[in-house]
Amino acid sequence: QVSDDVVKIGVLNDLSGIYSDLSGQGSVTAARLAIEEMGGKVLGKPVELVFADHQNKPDVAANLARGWFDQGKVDMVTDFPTASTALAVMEIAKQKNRIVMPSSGLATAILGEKCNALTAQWTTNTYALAAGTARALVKEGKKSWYFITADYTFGHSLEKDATEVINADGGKVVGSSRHPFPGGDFSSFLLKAQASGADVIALANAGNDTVNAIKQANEYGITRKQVVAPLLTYISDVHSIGLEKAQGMYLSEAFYWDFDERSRAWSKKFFEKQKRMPTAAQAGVYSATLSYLKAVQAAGTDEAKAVMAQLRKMTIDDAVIRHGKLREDGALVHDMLLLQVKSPSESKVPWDYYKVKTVLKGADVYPAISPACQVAK
Amino acid sequence: MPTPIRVLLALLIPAVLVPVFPELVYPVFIMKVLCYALFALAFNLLIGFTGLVSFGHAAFFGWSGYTTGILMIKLADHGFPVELAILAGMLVATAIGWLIGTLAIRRTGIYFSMITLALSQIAYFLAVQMPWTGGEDGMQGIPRGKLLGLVDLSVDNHMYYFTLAVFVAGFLAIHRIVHSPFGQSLKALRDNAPRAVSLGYDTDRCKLYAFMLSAAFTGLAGSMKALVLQLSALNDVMLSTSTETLLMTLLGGLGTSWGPVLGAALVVSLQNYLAELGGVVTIITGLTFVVCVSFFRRGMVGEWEAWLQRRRGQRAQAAKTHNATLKKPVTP
Amino acid sequence: MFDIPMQSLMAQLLVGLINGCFYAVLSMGLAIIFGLLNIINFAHGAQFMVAAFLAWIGFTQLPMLLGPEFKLNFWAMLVVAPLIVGALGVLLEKTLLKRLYHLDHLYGLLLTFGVALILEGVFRHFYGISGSSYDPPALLQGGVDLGFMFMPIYRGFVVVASLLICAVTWYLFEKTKLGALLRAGTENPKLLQAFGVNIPLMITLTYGFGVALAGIAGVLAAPIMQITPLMGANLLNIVFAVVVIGGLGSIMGAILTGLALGLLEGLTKVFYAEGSTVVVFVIMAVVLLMRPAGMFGKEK
Amino acid sequence: MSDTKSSTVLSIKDLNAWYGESHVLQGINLEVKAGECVTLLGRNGAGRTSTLRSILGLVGKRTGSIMVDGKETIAMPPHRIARLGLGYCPEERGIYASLTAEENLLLLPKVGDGGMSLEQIYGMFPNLKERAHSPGTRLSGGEQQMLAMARILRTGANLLLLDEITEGLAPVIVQKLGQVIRELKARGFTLVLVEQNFRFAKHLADRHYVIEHGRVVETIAASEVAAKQSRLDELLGI
Amino acid sequence: MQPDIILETKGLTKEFRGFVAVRSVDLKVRRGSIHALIGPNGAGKTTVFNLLTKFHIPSAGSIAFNGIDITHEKPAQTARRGIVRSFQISAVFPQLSVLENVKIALQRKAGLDYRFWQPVAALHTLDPQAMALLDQVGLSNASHLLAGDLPYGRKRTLEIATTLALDPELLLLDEPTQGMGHEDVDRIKDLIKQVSAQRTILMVEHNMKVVADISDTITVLQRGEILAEGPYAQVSIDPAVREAYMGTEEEEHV
Ligand SMILES: Nc1ncnc2c1ncn2[C@@H]1O[C@H](COP(=O)(O)OP(=O)(O)OP(=O)(O)O)[C@@H](O)[C@H]1O
Ligand SMILES: Nc1ncnc2c1ncn2[C@@H]1O[C@H](COP(=O)(O)OP(=O)(O)OP(=O)(O)O)[C@@H](O)[C@H]1O
Ligand SMILES: [Mg+2]
Ligand SMILES: [Mg+2]
Repeated sequence: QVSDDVVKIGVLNDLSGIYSDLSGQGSVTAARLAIEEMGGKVLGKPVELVFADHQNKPDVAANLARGWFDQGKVDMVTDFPTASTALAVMEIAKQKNRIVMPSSGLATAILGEKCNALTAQWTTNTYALAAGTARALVKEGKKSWYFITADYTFGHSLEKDATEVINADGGKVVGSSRHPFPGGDFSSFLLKAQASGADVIALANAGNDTVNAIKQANEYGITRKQVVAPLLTYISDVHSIGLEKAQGMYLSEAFYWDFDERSRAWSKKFFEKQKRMPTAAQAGVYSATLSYLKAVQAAGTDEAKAVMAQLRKMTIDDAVIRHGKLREDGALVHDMLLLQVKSPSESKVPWDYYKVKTVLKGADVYPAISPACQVAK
Repeated sequence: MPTPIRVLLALLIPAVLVPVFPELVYPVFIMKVLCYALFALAFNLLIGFTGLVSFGHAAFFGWSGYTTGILMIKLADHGFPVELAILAGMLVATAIGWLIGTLAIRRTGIYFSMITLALSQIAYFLAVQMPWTGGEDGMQGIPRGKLLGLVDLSVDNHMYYFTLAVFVAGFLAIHRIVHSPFGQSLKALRDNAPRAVSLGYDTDRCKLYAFMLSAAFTGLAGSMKALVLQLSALNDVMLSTSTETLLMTLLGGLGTSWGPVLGAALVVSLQNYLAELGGVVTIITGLTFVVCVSFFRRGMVGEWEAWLQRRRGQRAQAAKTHNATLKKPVTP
Repeated sequence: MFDIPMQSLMAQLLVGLINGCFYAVLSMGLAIIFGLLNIINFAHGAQFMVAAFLAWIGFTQLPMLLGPEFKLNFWAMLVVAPLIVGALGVLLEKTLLKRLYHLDHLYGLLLTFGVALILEGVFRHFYGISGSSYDPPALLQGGVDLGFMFMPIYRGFVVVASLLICAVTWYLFEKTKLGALLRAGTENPKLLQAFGVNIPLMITLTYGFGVALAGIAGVLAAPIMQITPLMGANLLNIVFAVVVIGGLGSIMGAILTGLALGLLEGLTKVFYAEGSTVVVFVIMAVVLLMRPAGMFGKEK
Repeated sequence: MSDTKSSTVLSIKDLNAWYGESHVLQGINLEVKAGECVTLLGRNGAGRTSTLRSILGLVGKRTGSIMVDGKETIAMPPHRIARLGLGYCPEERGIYASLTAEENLLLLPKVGDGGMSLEQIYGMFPNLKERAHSPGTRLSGGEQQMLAMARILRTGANLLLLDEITEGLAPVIVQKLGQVIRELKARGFTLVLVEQNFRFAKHLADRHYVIEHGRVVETIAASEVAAKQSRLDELLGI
Repeated sequence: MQPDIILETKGLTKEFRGFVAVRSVDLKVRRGSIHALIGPNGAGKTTVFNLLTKFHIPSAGSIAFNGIDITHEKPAQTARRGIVRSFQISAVFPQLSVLENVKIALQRKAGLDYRFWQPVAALHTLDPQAMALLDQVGLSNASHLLAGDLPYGRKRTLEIATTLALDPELLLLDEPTQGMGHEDVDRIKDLIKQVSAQRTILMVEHNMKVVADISDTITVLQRGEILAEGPYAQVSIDPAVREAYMGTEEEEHV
């Protein structure tokens, strides 16, 4: 019941561009670790791995995925650091009856109007990240917010999601600036944010933009009076900002390597191969691959619908994801971490960057199922 | 029969057989190649025959894709014919071509390139800002519709033959334009503009027409790409799409009939088959530019033709391959 | 729209000026290169990036590799890094660019574009994409309160340093014998060579100098911007626009337009932030339509 | 400069030159000894300017032999040729528009010893001193012509190639230039003059070369001018 | 009836950033004549041509062609009216064949220049006419060669054939014999004489032999201004002209 007598996993992400540090080769390593953990076989058939660079271009992603599905015997594709590539491949996977498990593709659009039954947005999404951080900070009394938002869909969606939570919890948004992507210099926006007197300056952007904004916020002495809260930050970003400048920041993550014994043990294996600690996106690829293979094993087939049904039945609990349940709309609802960046003196070993403030229950941070999602009805 | 047409006929046989042996070459891949080849041919129509280097062609490519995409997404269920959607894409591209062309055509050389660059950045900005383009998420799941209301194009093989037919038609049309009285006018203009003017040629108008024709075929390529891949996205409108096409054209041979096609096939394959290499691809692309510009300015087809002619020792013919390199413009 | 208080407007203008300084230094280098070589140096951004990386390597990597006594501080790097990238530029000119002078502009542009891709690819391969950062020297850390804004000292330093570099370059090119030679060379290189001036050497050195200017900008930018392989590519489009608006080849044009566009971009960020990148191109299109050779350029 | 009048400063053998495809020089032969003044005569388009430009390596392609002070220069780049001590006053004057008159004057690098000082030059051309700070091309045609002459006197060049220096100048200035040339000759400079104005050249030159269609068709020593007057008239289309 | 004066300029002036290249030139060209424009280098001859063909915009003055003011027309428009020029530096289309060169002119005249939907074969109808023109200038045996491969003199010949293809009323020739050997010069001279039968010719020429032999009227320019005008016999003895251009054998009056 295994198609083509092989179970094949595809990692499709950015190996060369601006997202290559948070996903890239590390995700491939993570997937490999998952396959090794299954002994390289399910249902007595070999498990194989392919990977490719989609250059963040949906047409390249679509073409690669199509080729994988039609000719390469690939059963499941994971990662996708940009929503456009994830959405493009989901569309094809639906036609070809294959599974897509975005790990770094965080757009809530994947769960909304564009949702389909063969997609599992594994690691987290913009809403969960924004909601986690926003909720925690508003609770601490940081009521007024200013957004510096990338003028791109993911930026807008981070801002929108966070705003929803802020308003719901009694905070308020006093202003926002939308910057072109990529940004480069954030001084203007930071000064406006500073002038607004908001308690929190939320950064609804990603990658180098976030890093630059944080560096420059330090330069202008903003971090001393206001809280800077990046809504989408990977450990690789903090690594490149350095603790000196990042210290004290709050952020949400689906995974932190130093969370507990299990996460540490797995991360150590990853570190040996990659010489870096895994980002949540990379860890998510591991979890997605592992869970997929387990589901194939349990379902006794690699037929997509059967595997998805199996995944929905399981409770996901591994070195990365805790208390995870896959919902109808494709969201994997699981525990999230609210983290605070350590000061340089608190950091004892390399990559010792975060204090875990709270574990946020999935139900508290994941959005309700979108009415736009037809599958879930 | 002219050589390029003979080559086309010869290649048509394996091309027709592709869907029969999908294990050998993947039809969707070939379709993508065909779309980009058409794009490069259209681009070549401008650069190869007028010497104008446009950095704005992505605007035509992207916006025609958006146009076809949105029409099909919104109206395909209501029986909107796919042919009209393609035509609309071409029209939009031609209209943008007219707009950019009118502004840019009065300048030459580097200024022409820079104006097209500026205007295409504006086209990109609009694509980000307009809600219906889907921003950086793009449009997915564009329905392919039914050809003439009969043939279901969502079947890859049907789409394949349709794309092939469009490509052949596009190739022939461009071949015809190049070898038409207007094509002669363009050649004369490129060869010696002041002289052409003194013979009564209206340079600006000729160039504008060439620009719009090039935009129209770029639009056709963009619309077809949107249908083939069933998506349209921001990167189609980006500057890098224009430079990539420039690379294809240069690699294959500026001003040659088959150069752009070969270049497109090579670059698209590189994207597909070197996808595992990741970052190295950038370095390879860069090296290709450097090597090509330094040593093979005529591109693959151009060098090949030059070699053939050198072998035949036809000095008279050899001059023709100058086509493949841009000269400094002649001034009065 | 006009509810923006005067004070914060001042602050925004100052910030715009700081960016304008980078634009000015970068576009000045491009303008110098175009003036004499007739080449649009697409590698300018990559060369800027390489210098920033060199600064960072000298500061953090060398001591790790060779021992702490090899740590090169900011001031040393401000000299060393531009010299290295300048030398690389000379190498590039000597080997590849000089073969293209008789051809259309396009080829120089494509070649340097290829070089840019290679440099970006190589640095990405070795240092990844998220980049690293580099602190300003201790002397320039911290900031002063100007009343209407908190001004990081380093940024102030950048403004002063850039304006100084612009002034020195301008003086060198407009007011000295060397400058006279360069200007004459731009006008009629062949004749000048017939008077005994070694034009090929002058061209090589000019390219090296233009590239070194990008290098200085790179070192100056290192403590402000994240040092990533793409840091230059992102800036380059705007810098092109500056050079074209200023008038290809005009040094004064590059300086003034750089500063002016920095200010304008700053203002756009206040009123319509989304459009702050595109505004430069709108202006470029408008300027070129009215003055085909740019604000300060002469049409050939 | 050399005091042995016999040493050959410039010796051209079978010089051919092309502008693109137009074959403008088709075998020029001539020889100039130190301290001599020779002229190249001929009709418009005969190839006199091209001969000078070929000496400096400014034409598209050239073949043959050009020896300057005994050194073969046919394969040298222009700046190396110039540094053998050549000074060139081009037909189109070649004043740099972006430089002031004085900058133009000081621009050229030294190519030999014993160039004139700025004071000497201003002494010779007082007009230039007056206009020292105006942009080079704002000077009147005659002033530009003087400037073009003056600037090569500063460089220490001792072989001067002068192309149509009297072109478009008022008679008084022409006279003045005549004096300058005589003075230069007296100082030992070697001069090659290209002239339309035979009246001007006649009294200055030791020898005349008449060029037609890129070839030297007649060599006339100063002493033979009277004898060969009719031949000369015919050649120059007078 | 056509007016006797085909081309007339009044006060034609061209200034290049402060430098006046052509100053207040009143030029009258009689229909059916060969009119030569001579003068020292830089006198402004080419500039006058550029003004007449609209490659430069006059700073002042007017140009009338057949009594119609064409001062503000575009170059292509003027060409379509029947003023066609050749260039000082050979101007053929080097990458087209000799026949195609001529047909480029013919197709423009036939209004086929924008036909992008027709095959080149549509131009075959122009072949006889083109061949006839080539025959007239003695190039018919070279019709299939690339123009770029022709020897210099024959390029100039081709240029004249191409110009003739437009059947211009007024033909402007800028140094038609420049850079040519003796035989070529004579051939071109005869050709000019021959084609002048049905049209007017205005030419810039340094070769006095050509000028003396075929021109009806000569205008001498100096420093942008008209110095003298008249038939060769008259102009050539004009002391001012001898002084400025042709040179004189008189003793120098120092
Ligand atoms: N740059 C050039 N390109 C093509 N042909 C040229 C060029 N310069 C000169 N010629 C041609 O070469 C020939 C010789 O020109 P040259 O300037 O040497 O003549 P000349 O004897 O100095 O006459 P004059 O200065 O009076 O015109 C002429 O036919 C001229 O038109
Ligand atoms: N575009 C221009 N800008 C500035 N000056 C110019 C321009 N074109 C011509 N000139 C100047 O105008 C004057 C007349 O030039 P023109 O070419 O008309 O001379 P010409 O009589 O044709 O000379 P020749 O016999 O050398 O061809 C020259 O001094 C020239 O330098
Ligand atoms: Mg001359
Ligand atoms: Mg002329």
